[in-house]
Amino acid sequence: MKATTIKGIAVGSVLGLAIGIGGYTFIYAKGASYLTNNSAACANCHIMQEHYDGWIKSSHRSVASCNDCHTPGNMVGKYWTKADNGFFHSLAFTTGDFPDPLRIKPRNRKITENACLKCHKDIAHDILAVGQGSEPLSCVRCHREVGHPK
Amino acid sequence: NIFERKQEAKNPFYRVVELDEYTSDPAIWGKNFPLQYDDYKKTVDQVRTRYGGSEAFPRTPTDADPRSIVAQSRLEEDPRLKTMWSGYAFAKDFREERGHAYMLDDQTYTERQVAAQQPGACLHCHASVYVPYKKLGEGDLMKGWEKMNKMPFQEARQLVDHPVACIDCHDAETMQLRVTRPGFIEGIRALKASQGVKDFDVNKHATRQEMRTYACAQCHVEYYFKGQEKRLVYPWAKGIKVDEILAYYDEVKHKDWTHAETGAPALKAQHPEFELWSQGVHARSGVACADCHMPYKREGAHKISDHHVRSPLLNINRACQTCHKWPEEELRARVRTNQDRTYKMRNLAMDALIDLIVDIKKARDTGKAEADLAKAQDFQRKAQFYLDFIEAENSMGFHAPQEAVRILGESIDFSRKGQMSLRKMEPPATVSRAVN
Amino acid sequence: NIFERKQEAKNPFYRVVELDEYTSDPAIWGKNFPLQYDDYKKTVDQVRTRYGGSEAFPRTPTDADPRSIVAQSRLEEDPRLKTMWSGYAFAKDFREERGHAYMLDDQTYTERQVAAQQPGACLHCHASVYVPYKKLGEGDLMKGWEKMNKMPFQEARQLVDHPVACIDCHDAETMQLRVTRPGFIEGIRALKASQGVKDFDVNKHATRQEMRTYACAQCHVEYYFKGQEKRLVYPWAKGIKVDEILAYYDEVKHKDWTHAETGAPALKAQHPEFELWSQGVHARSGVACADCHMPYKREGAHKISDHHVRSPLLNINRACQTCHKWPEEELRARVRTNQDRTYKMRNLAMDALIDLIVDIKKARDTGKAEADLAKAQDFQRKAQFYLDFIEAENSMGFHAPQEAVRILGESIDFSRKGQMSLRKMEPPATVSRAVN
Ligand code: HEC
Ligand code: HEC
Ligand code: HEC
Ligand code: HEC
Ligand code: HEC
Ligand code: HEC
Ligand code: HEC
Ligand code: HEC
Ligand code: HEC
Ligand code: HEC
Ligand code: HEC
Ligand code: HEC
Ligand code: HEC
Ligand code: HEC
Ligand SMILES: [Ca+2]
Ligand SMILES: [Ca+2]
Repeated sequence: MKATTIKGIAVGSVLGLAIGIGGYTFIYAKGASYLTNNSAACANCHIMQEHYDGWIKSSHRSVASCNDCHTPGNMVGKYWTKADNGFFHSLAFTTGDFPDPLRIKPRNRKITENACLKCHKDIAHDILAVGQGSEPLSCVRCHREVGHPK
Repeated sequence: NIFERKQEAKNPFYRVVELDEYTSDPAIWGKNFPLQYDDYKKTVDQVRTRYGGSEAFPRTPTDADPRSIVAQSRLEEDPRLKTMWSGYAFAKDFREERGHAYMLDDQTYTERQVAAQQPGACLHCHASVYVPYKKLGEGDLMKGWEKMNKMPFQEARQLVDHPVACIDCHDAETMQLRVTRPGFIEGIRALKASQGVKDFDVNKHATRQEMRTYACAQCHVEYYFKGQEKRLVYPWAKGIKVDEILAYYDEVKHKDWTHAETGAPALKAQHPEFELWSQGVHARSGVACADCHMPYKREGAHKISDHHVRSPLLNINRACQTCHKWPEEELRARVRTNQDRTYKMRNLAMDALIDLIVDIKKARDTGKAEADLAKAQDFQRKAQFYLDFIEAENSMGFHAPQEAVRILGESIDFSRKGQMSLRKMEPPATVSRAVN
Repeated sequence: NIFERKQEAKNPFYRVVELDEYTSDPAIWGKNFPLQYDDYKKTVDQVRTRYGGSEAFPRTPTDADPRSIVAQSRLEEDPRLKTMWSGYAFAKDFREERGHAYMLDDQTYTERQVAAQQPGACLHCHASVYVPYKKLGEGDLMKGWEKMNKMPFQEARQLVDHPVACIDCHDAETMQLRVTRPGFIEGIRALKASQGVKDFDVNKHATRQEMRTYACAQCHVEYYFKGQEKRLVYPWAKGIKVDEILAYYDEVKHKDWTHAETGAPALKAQHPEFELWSQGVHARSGVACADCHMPYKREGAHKISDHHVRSPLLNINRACQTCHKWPEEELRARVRTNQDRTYKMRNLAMDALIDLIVDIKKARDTGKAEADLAKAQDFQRKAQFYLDFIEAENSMGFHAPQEAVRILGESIDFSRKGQMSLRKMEPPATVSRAVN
């Protein structure tokens, strides 16, 4: 057999393994819960428990679910993000390979910043209207705790 | 009702009148932006906090000074200031600063105008000069500025008629923040250059968040007038820390005045809010002046910046509590703790400086040659500038608590070393008498 | 965060062995709590940070001192310390402190033991004394403590065999935190009394969050040995600020030693971590020692406290980022900024103190009467204690940045005033020569 094919098999099987494990957890941990809007579902992972607990105490518990703030508005993006987070979170959860305390990733942070505007565009209109060029105004800079009060 | 609110929010910038590069009267801008204008007018309010705000003192108007109300005199609160600034106009009149609405009158009528002939350069930070500069420079801001700088104050004063106004901070078309002050445009460029950033153009390169600080840093900074041109210069070419600013003044051999009692070539620091803030943890965290002094407020369906610029301690709820979930009283106490510590050190540093001034004066009276006083005088120059850097800064240390106290501690060391340079160990015999 | 607490509370304790009031060997506790025990053992690690941690220096063991590795000598890093402590055991040997695992050996073999006969009271903070105290006092902790205090160190040393262990911080049954140190039990009661709280019983009245600090404050505090009984006393009867502690020492006329070169009745400050922390914004915010030095870490399903007690800068992610969402590098830089400022002032204060010591020595050599030196000596006592309060404190100012620099600033003023009390203005003639 050629070295390359061996490599190929090796890589392949590693990948497969990864997907396997990730997929396993995805199901085991009701990864499908990513596809629902039920916030409690996110807490199927104890790793999410703290954030769930925080959300329960937040001003938003009765008005915004996890997904409202952590997934983009449009359908496609929404489910892609869920799949993305769902799969990688599942994988990370299984391998235990993630920062502790958790830190939101730039991409998800952007999604969340935009999420604010899904509901607060009107009230924020004036302060957004004078934005310096393309640079967006960060809401989270001041409202970091709206979803998860300390 | 919600529906109306939403309608209102749809077109916040609904324009009743057209605004252009030459509209300086805020009342006209107010027609388009009544919410901001109403708050802007509130800067006439005078409320005192322990170390900030201001107190309204009634006075009988005179022809020379028609003001019927002024802020408390800092010189009366602490007479040591007169000794500290002896021979300089500040020893004649220095008051607690108050709201923006008063900036033009307070500058026009301060006795410092009588004590010395002041240049048109003063107006850079006390009036709406954007339009006047452009007119004077036939469309060229910088040219107009250079012209006004060297005029006598009274002559230049005729060319302006508003305190800082909308057009000084905003682009009339987009309403975006814009730096209009030549002094800052050149100052920040020099500062960035010292940090390795070439040709910094603040209106092109600054982020929105930075502009929320720069809008204020146009005026709330240390400055001096350079040469006969009376060019307004912000001394940041070597950096923005007190040590770097002093190094700059030493290099260009600048002095603001000669101390009347000691002959020391002294420097007066003035409102280095931007400089001190830049050394604090809020600056590191990207918290801008406007975040605390113009916090967002809700007005109906609008969320706007509170244009009633004032002490955040009069507005803790909006100024601090979005970021700090502590009770209002606790936040006030934290500021107070930082300020009281700074105030205690400020007083120790002031005592030390006065001791030095008294010593140098004594030495002179006993006929000591000026040459032999040079060392002590230089220590006075240093001690005075460091102390004044915090004394003149208006947050009583809050903007950078540790740095403020560090600067005062060094001031004490300078003053005492100055005294030491005039004293020597006593011969045993005379000791007991001399100890004091 | 209460809910989080509830969660941990659920942590199952698999009791493999029974623990009781007399089980002092941590290895046995380790059978029930292997995770905590494994981390606890890691305190043998030596890693250096700019101002903290510790560096491992190999040495050839001797009969007198069998240690093959010690931490760097602070005396060699800064010889001025020898002058500052001249005549006191600390001038013989003073090293950077390291992990808990070394506490008993480092105390037993420090040359300070050779320089002076030390009492059993020393062991209060360097060994697992809970069981030994109880045995010595036939069940009565306080009695046993009083007995051990006055024994010669070497005799008392025979009664202990572990550095601080599980039983010193935990109740063997409930695993709850418990204060076992008589010195702290009495000290905190005196402190609370000074604040108007009567009969404070720390083990009854302290909240859980307070206990997360008190567990450490049992040892990381300033102290002295009172009278012939060598009773270990924490000088907090007038309060916990440096000024209040000095006032207490002055009142009870205590001195730690007489300065060899100046004869000043000096005071040595020692590791006032709890005292300085209490003046900072973290204390105000209810942030406990354990929050930063024993942060929670996730072990599988539940969180445990990291028993590898060490510098948080070696563990920023867990120690800081739970509360501060800044990048690790930024957080390190913030600490560094606070520490560098403190270090700069610490050096200025040290120079000033050395200048004073040299002056007093000169005055003595020129045969000046002790009585005439009293004033200068008292200034040395003050300056020394204030400087030492920050020098001996181990966070290089981080625990309360502004307060640390305030204290150093006052120290400078004391030293310089002391020099002044020995000098007088010179007659004009001699000036130029004498200026230095
Ligand atoms: C109202 C908006 C909002 C809601 C609802 C919300 N979050 Fe968040 N969440 C945020 C914001 C904002 C951040 C970023 C915080 C920061 O940047 O410090 C965040 C961060 C996070 C993080 C990353 C940890 C961190 O601090 O960076 C996790 C995990 C998380 N959220 C999970 C959840 C879960 C699970 C739910 C539902 C139970 C939820 N969020 C509901 C706004 C929200
Ligand atoms: C399969 C278990 C699991 C479930 C279910 C889960 N999470 Fe997570 N989540 C994780 C893990 C593991 C991480 C850490 C991933 C990392 O940081 O690499 C994480 C991190 C996050 C982060 C911060 C890190 C980032 O990627 O930005 C956010 C935000 C988040 N989750 C939101 C959610 C939301 C919203 C839900 C529900 C729709 C949810 N999670 C459900 C396991 C899960
Ligand atoms: C799904 C809709 C929705 C999303 C997404 C959302 N909010 Fe809200 N938010 C609301 C509603 C509705 C209220 C009013 C709740 C109330 O009055 O208690 C509210 C209230 C608030 C408040 C006032 C109460 C408080 O907590 O101070 C703030 C501030 C706020 N939101 C900021 C944000 C920010 C920042 C984000 C994004 C990180 C965000 N919101 C995302 C719907 C949303
Ligand atoms: C510089 C700090 C800051 C930033 C940035 C900021 N806010 Fe706010 N926000 C505030 C303050 C302060 C208040 C309280 C206003 C009041 O109490 O009148 C507030 C109030 C609100 C409210 C509640 C209004 C009400 O009373 O119902 C909402 C919703 C809100 N902000 C959303 C946002 C959104 C969306 C963004 C980003 C586009 C944002 N904020 C950015 C400081 C900020
Ligand atoms: C984190 C909040 C915060 C930031 C950011 C901040 N300040 Fe302040 N400022 C304060 C506080 C608090 C005081 C003390 C007010 C008092 O004592 O009443 C103060 C005082 C002042 C004063 C004196 C006010 C008075 O009432 O006399 C001025 C002027 C000032 N700041 C200007 C600035 C400028 C210019 C900047 C930016 C370079 C700035 N501040 C940034 C909080 C802030
Ligand atoms: C054109 C110059 C200029 C600009 C721009 C400017 N200020 Fe001022 N500011 C002044 C002057 C002058 C005074 C003192 C007025 C007086 O005492 O009559 C003052 C006073 C103040 C005070 C003291 C109010 C009081 O009650 O004591 C605060 C606070 C303040 N400014 C903050 C700011 C902030 C924040 C900004 C930016 C948003 C800003 N300033 C922009 C010149 C300026
Ligand atoms: C670089 C900007 C700047 C320049 C130039 C400037 N000022 Fe000011 N001035 C300020 C600021 C900011 C304040 C408010 C803060 C303070 O008072 O410390 C102020 C306050 C004042 C006050 C009120 C408080 C007091 O000192 O009694 C007077 C009067 C005053 N200035 C006069 C003058 C005169 C006269 C000149 C020219 C010699 C001048 N100013 C030049 C920025 C400036
Ligand atoms: C001393 C500087 C200064 C002056 C003078 C000033 N503003 Fe502003 N203004 C600001 C700042 C800072 C912001 C916040 C801009 C941002 O966040 O980008 C702002 C924001 C605004 C906005 C955007 C919506 C909001 O409230 O955030 C409007 C509209 C506005 N100002 C109108 C006015 C009008 C009208 C006047 C005159 C009556 C005026 N401003 C005077 C500094 C100023
Ligand atoms: C936009 C956010 C924001 C605003 C507004 C703000 N702060 Fe802060 N503050 C911070 C951050 C960030 C820190 C640094 C500590 C941290 O990272 O949590 C801090 C630190 C502090 C500290 C501790 C540091 C020190 O200098 O002692 C105090 C006290 C404080 N703030 C008081 C205030 C007060 C009072 C106000 C209002 C006048 C205020 N802050 C407004 C974000 C803010
Ligand atoms: C907010 C976090 C925080 C809190 C709370 C805190 N510390 Fe610290 N501590 C630090 C930091 C940061 C350092 C500096 C470490 C360094 O320089 O390597 C430090 C240094 C120390 C050191 C020296 C460590 C070494 O490596 O040499 C000791 C001992 C210490 N702290 C004890 C305490 C005690 C006792 C308390 C409670 C009374 C306490 N700390 C509270 C953060 C904290
Ligand atoms: C029984 C007394 C005692 C108790 C209780 C105690 N310490 Fe210590 N600690 C010491 C001694 C002694 C040393 C120095 C050991 C040495 O240098 O040999 C030390 C060293 C340290 C160091 C320095 C480590 C290094 O690498 O430099 C830190 C950090 C520390 N302790 C923190 C704490 C914290 C946090 C607590 C409470 C959770 C605590 N200590 C409880 C006595 C104690
Ligand atoms: C009140 C508690 C306490 C008492 C009593 C105490 N120590 Fe310590 N000791 C500590 C702490 C905490 C440290 C670590 C912090 C430090 O080194 O500053 C330490 C560190 C040390 C160190 C290592 C660092 C150095 O100084 O070289 C030695 C050696 C030491 N102590 C010896 C002694 C001796 C000898 C005595 C009795 C005269 C004694 N200790 C009494 C708490 C105490
Ligand atoms: C210097 C003090 C100290 C020593 C010594 C100590 N611990 Fe702890 N321990 C703590 C603190 C502080 C906590 C946190 C307690 C709380 O939050 O109430 C803790 C918590 C615990 C917990 C509860 C779960 C957790 O991790 O938070 C266990 C179990 C534990 N320790 C076991 C031990 C064992 C076993 C030893 C000896 C090998 C030991 N401890 C030595 C201070 C100490
Ligand atoms: C349990 C929460 C918590 C932990 C853990 C914590 N901090 Fe803080 N920190 C705070 C709070 C609260 C403030 C005060 C400002 C505020 O209220 O936001 C603060 C303020 C600060 C400040 C500004 C005040 C000052 O003294 O300059 C710095 C810097 C800082 N923290 C650094 C750290 C570092 C480094 C660590 C880890 C070694 C740490 N903190 C751990 C909560 C925490
Ligand atoms: Ca004022
Ligand atoms: Ca150490």
